[in-house]
Amino acid sequence: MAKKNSEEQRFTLSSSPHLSKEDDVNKIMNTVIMALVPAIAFSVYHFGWDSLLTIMVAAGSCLATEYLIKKMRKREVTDTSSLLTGILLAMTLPPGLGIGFVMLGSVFAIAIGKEIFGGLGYNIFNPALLGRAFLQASFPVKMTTWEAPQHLAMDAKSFATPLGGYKFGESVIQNAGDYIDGLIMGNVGGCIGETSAIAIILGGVFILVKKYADWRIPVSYLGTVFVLGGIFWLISPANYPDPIFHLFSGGLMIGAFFMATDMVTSPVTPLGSWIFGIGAGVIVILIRLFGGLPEGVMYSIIFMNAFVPLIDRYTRPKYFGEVKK
Amino acid sequence: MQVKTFKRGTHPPEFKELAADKKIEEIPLPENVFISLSQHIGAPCKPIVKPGDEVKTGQLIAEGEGFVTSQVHASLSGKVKKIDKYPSPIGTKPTMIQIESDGNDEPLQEWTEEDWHKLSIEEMKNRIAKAGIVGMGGAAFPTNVKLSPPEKKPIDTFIINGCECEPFLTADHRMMLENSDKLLEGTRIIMKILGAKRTIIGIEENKLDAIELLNKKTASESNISVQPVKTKYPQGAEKNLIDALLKRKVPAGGLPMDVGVVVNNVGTAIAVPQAVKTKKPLIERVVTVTGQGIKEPKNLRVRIGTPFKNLIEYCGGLTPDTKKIINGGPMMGIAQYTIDVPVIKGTSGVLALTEDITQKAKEFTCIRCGSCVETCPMGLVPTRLVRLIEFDKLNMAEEMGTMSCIECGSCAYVCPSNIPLVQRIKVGKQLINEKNN
Amino acid sequence: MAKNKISLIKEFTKGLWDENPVLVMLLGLCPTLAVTNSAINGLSMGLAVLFTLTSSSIIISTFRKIIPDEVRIPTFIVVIATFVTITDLTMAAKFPEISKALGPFIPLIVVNCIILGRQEAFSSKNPVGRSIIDALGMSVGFTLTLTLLGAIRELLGAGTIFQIQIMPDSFANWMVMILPPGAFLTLGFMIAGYNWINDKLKTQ
Amino acid sequence: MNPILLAALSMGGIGLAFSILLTIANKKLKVEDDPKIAQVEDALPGVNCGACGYPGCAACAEALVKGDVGISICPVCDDDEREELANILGVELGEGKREVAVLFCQGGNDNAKVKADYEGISTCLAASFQSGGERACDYGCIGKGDCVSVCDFDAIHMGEQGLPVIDRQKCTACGACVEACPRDIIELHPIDRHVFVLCKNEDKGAAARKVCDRACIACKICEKFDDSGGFHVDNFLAKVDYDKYDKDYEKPTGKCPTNVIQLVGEKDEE
Amino acid sequence: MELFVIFLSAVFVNNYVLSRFLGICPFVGVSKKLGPSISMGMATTFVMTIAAAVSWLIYYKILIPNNLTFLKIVSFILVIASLVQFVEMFIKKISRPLYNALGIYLPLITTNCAIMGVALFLVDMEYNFIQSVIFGFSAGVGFTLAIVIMAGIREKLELADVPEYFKGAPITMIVAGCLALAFSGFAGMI
Repeated sequence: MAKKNSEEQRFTLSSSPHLSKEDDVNKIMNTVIMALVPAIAFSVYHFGWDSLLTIMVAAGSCLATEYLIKKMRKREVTDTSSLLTGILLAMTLPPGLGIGFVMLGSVFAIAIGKEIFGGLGYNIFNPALLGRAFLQASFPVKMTTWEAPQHLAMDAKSFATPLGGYKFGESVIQNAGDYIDGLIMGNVGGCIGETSAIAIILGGVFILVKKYADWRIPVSYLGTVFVLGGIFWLISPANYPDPIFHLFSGGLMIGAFFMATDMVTSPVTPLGSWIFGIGAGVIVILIRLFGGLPEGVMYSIIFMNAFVPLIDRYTRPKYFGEVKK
Repeated sequence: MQVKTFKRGTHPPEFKELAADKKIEEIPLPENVFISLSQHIGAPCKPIVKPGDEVKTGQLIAEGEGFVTSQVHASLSGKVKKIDKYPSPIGTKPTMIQIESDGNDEPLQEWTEEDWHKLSIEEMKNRIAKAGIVGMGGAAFPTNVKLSPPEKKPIDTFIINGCECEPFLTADHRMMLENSDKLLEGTRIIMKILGAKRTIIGIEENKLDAIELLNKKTASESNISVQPVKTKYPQGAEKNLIDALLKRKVPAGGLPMDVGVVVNNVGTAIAVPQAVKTKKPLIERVVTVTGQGIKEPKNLRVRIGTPFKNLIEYCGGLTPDTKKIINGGPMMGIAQYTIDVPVIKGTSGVLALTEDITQKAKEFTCIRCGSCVETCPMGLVPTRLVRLIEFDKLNMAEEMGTMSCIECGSCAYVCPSNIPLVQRIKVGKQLINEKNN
Repeated sequence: MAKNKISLIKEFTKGLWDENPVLVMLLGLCPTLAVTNSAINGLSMGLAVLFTLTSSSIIISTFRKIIPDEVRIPTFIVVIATFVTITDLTMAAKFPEISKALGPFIPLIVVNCIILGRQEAFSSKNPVGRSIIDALGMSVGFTLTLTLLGAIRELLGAGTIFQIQIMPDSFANWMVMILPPGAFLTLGFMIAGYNWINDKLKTQ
Repeated sequence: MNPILLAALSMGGIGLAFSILLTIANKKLKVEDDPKIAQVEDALPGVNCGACGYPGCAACAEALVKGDVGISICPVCDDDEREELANILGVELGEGKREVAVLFCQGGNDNAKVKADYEGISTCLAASFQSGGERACDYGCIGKGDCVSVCDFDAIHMGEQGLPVIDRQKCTACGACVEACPRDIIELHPIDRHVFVLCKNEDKGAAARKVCDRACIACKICEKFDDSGGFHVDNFLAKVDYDKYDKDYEKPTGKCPTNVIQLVGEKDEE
Repeated sequence: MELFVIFLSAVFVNNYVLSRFLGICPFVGVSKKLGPSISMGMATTFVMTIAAAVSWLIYYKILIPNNLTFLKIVSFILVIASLVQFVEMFIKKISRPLYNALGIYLPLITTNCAIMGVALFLVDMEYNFIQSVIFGFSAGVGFTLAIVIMAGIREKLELADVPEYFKGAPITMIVAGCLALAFSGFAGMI
């Protein structure tokens, strides 16, 4: 068929536009992975090489699961999104969780969280968080046993996180200095990738600047938590923690910058992004202050993920010159 | 001066430097011209000559019936060789009249100038119609029809569209610089015909020299103003330009006249004075021949019906890695499979794009990044429209405004998943039309 | 009637596979999901349905000719409700533990679509014997499905089947399986599995 | 009081109260419906299971009567009930001469000339907006298989030549492919018709020859050969007049220089 | 406040569909399209509220005084069936548009265990009259929430590349499972 005449050039027929921006899905995924490097680096410093192992196991299992399922469906793996899913999942796991659990969570995240809906782009829920929610529901004790950071020479097998401390009445944070060193720098207990707010913000701002994440979501999400948390704190400072504590503790930062902004599972419309962020913020505060669990970031995001189809539907912008019926 | 613009949109690389400084050149007369009988929106014209007839430059060779139609004239003198179907740059195969040049370019008559101020409005409209002037921005809507809005829709503002937002193209830019007097004269004529109170010339900021020049020339006329607009694609889309300049929204499915506005392209306005003053018909236009595949990009004044091949040869020919030949700009232009297609009245540019520029990357599934939503100048949700069309949910797709798509290509340009959004929507529009008929 | 040509065996087995009430017709999903956190609960629920369905089928098909058409649905409901009450009270008396585990889902059998559906679609039009076979087929299909569902959930969620330890001690129980999400997920996979097997059978 | 008596009394009381209420309500609040809907509703199982996707049998009945859905929508119905439904709805399978789809193009990969590369959505409709995609002929098959994807009966496959192949046994003459083809080169013909001019090119001979080896070049040999007037060339394209053409269908084939006159199907097909 | 707790509990913490498994049939059957699912939710909420009130009256004013609690199943189902039929006729009479929006869903509710479940639960929980009505209402809201979310998701999944064997009921179940996971975050809130 391809007989190219030397005299007559053969041209290509295609639809307009004939230019395209140099962006593609893999570039986006890889940039987000790059943006996670500071947080990963901190976790290695903080929890030791085990955390890197956890990340690699999760990423590896995710890739393998995706590959197997795609092969079963006779499709090809075209993108690196499952690698990102694996890393994000690992970031939300407590240090020292057994390898088996990590693998199970990864398989669930990819198989049920993503592939069953048709793969990248079709999933309803954030796969990494769904994997974590599965682990949390299956192994509640394991998932809330916090290993002490390695460089804080502590002998405690179970080490309270700041939020856990608040919930169960043994405060970890006592004075203002702890805020800087503990919450913002990350010298506290918690999941592998969530402790250091500064490292996460560094990467988060990077993807926001690159426009690979919708800035409206972290702004509205964090803003809602701050304002709502602040209101409760003003009502009763004795019972409720202050808004700064809310912002920098737990998984809020990584959730706001890397989980809630997942393009596939967040609204496509600008107004929808605001609603999504505000809704998630409200739920975080509700669970943290009144729920049975110390942390609600994960649930707030997957709960709002479920609303995304409805949000998208009802926040469709009015198209140019649309006449209301 | 304050720079105006519309909501959303994108900014593809301009590539205007290739031809922006090249003065408009005349090219030698071609041996043959192929004059399409479907150069305008509306029913094709009927030929009134037959093979073997001798024709003069500017002679009427085909005319249309009905209201929305246009006349077609011989663009050079010679013999009618054939009347047959040939490929046209808009992707169809309409009937064309092939004229073999006799090399003399003998005009039908002496084109003597008259003072247009003495003419009645009806006479001026009539002359524009007789000259076969159509919108030269690409849509090729007969200009006389555009200048005859119904009485209950009075026009208060006339807009000259000097945005030329398509990358690569520089024809309008050059015309504004080199033919500014004609442009302003045309503007005054059209204002008189429309009875419009004012004219705004909207020019993108990247054509500063044109803005300055026209500003200087219109300084004494209070009813003509030059308004710089932001360099953003698709600034030159009619509805978006009206929105940017006047903050008026043309209703979906409506026309600019619904909000009291008429918009004309620079080239159209420049063509008007000649037709009105001398009755000389439209037989040539300015075309930008550019792109990485063209050895020496240029702006050319060519006779209607000249094959692309002649233009390309005049510009030094194609580089071997040329992959696409495009009629128009890269965002909305139509890809050609042959360079034998002739220039028609709506041809604003001939692009030769090379492999590396048009390389289509692999298609991924939509990751719902929302880029298309943030870009669509019409406020649509392209990704959703495309899914709905793909799954044959045409009613819902129509409800969400598919028919308002102007096919500007912004969504497909920004899509990181490289989904051919525009092509899918074009298919969807076709299916919706079929469904509704 | 064309139906007479179908053998009694076919009448029985259709409830097990071709017209399985849970996997194909998606009937009676509420108890299916709610009580199957262990195999024994699934089995008990199935047996309760079996008893109710069979007895009400007998009554209704016996009296099918004298029940006026206008009030047939209310009549069916009263008959079913009566048997459900009997089942409920019996279970509460004899198997208090299971009765407690099944909670309100025993009384809720009364609104189970399977039972009313079979009365309407079958017992009210067919002789007693055939109705019994049909009812048995349906309820056995229901019971087996529920037991299997319960067994899977119990195995993964508690490491046991019928409270017999199956999984090695090192196995960490997936708590989620005996919680609501596990019920939905397992049933989803069971229906998908059914579709898959059915497709394979058909293409052979 | 005797508990059994009491139970019976209270149940009876409740029952009585509600049935009186309902009887009155039925009289006072009666609204006339399309009797057909009621009939269909009666024929449906009435379990309101919702398996059909409609919120209950009444809604399903309405949809059935309106003709929105087919009888097979109800998964609970048995064959008898379906038959009853069919009777009420008056759905019958009309018996007529069986037709099958025929493709009027032989411009496959070996025969059709290629004019350009095509990039974009791989459907005929989309390609038809881009000057018709790769193949040079403006009348022939685009080869992206829109007809294949619309066929619900698995009767069309894309052949090795990049041309659709129609399975005459499986074809039900539903016409979906005829609708889908942007070039209108699929037509329905009675199954006992076998002689066809498999080309739709209306260009002059030279132009047609340039785009395809198997194009009708309007040479009129078929006209001369078949003296019964079964063939005539019109608008540079040969056509068969099935009224005049005698059924001796092997006659003209093999004489056509570009082999566009072809036999399709077997003589002894039903 | 106590009533508010009942409301929150029935809507989020012990969502009627996602954690109590009531009303699964319509949840699966009528959640294909958003419009009908909203109507279904409203109809269910309406009937549930009334049914809760009537069942409470029957149970505490007729059955308990006469020591006939063993008749609760029979009497509840009778009451609900008649009630639904009555409401259906009533709506059909007073407003045809409302009937088209809500009424056609009513027959489906008769055999809906959600309604019966409300009656049985309020007896189990020993709610007083006001609490029962609020409970009935909030259970309906919980049902509506679940079915509307589900419909939104299913409409979206219709345009997705779901594996062949998972299309339809299986994927619906799995989405429901995921929703149940999401709702489990509210555990312990009340």
